[in-house]
Amino acid sequence: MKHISISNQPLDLSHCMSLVEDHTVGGIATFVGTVRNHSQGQTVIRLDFEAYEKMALSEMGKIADFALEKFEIEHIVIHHRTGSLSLGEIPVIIVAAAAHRKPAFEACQFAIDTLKETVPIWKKEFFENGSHWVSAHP
Amino acid sequence: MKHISISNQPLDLSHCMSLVEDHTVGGIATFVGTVRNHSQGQTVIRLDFEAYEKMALSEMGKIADFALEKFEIEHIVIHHRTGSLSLGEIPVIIVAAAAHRKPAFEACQFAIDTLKETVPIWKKEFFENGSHWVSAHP
Amino acid sequence: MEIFAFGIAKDILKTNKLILETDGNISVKELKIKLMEMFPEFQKLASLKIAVNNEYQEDGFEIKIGDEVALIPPVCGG
Amino acid sequence: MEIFAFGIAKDILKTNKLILETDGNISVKELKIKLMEMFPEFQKLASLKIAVNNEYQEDGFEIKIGDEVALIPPVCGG
Repeated sequence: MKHISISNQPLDLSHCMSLVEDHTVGGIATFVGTVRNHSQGQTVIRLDFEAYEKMALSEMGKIADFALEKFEIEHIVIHHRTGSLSLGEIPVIIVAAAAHRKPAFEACQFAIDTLKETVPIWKKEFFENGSHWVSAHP
Repeated sequence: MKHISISNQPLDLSHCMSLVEDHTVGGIATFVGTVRNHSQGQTVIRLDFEAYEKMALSEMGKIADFALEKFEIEHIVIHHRTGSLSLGEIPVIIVAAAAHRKPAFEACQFAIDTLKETVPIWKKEFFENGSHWVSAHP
Repeated sequence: MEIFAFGIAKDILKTNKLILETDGNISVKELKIKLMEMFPEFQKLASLKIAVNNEYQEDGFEIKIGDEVALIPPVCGG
Repeated sequence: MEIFAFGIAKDILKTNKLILETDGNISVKELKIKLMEMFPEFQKLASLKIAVNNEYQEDGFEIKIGDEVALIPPVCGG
């Protein structure tokens, strides 16, 4: 099963874990992104995330479908947050559940790596004296 | 920081996540083991875990120290449960927190792989018509 | 043609929806060239992709009247 | 010498603590041979390691009076 969502409300790891509860599952790998206080030597105050929501959900769904097909996993959750996030808040949660741990890890890493490449979501970093869209310029 | 524990009480992922809260952290990889209902074609009813507790804590500490040294991570949590576990219950939680996701994943996988090789903990599987110590015989 | 813009593309256009006059159909490549002429800031981006009806499309793709078109500057989720 | 046993080793010995008479010090290898003679079931295990004072020790290690000795059959945590 895949569970995809984009929300401007705080993400909840316990909820994501409950979505993959299943007695055939023996290993659950997760990735939780958090807003950290530094980026390329500058002090970060907050991050804003903006999504092209319809397309982002579609691309997240493609990642989940591909992961379910390519790796021996039973369930995958991809939840992304939008809006303004403070330090320590969670922009993204990935959960991959499988009978065995190796495919769970592989699917989880594949999902976060691909999400960062293909899903139309943008991140603006706010520093003490300015802001910029991350990765926009070479 | 490392956080190591062996307990006969239910493990709590939210608690483990709270141990690595830190504004320098941008990515948290976790592995949660769960008791699944089948093993090599047989239906599992429950698992018993037994630990040589002092030595197991020492070996888990070595894994954590090595992970903190080898990978660029800030924190690692290794919690293991003992006693009798029902389907869906959690024998082990690993949490690795880092500025970046790659070392977090590497440390998390290293920790669970090594735990299964070196930490003196034993698992007895109970089926409908019998039980056995897992991996005891070739 | 209505074109949705996100992230830095929205800042460059100073709007999240650009109305562009076109003579009938236009390819993704033609659209990119037109935008980079009108808004040279787009030339400085690490990349600029075009999505049509929620799918990335290559340069040769023909955009039709009524398609949902969006400008996708470098993404950075997670 | 007191020897702690866990997992299937406990089942084989039918106790979690074996008292073994030894003439002074004994090596890890000598201990293993002695145990496999006394309890042939140990020969069927995938492996049998010896921990002394909470550390795995190789065959050549000399166990001293008062050391904490434990039998470590194949581990299977997680």
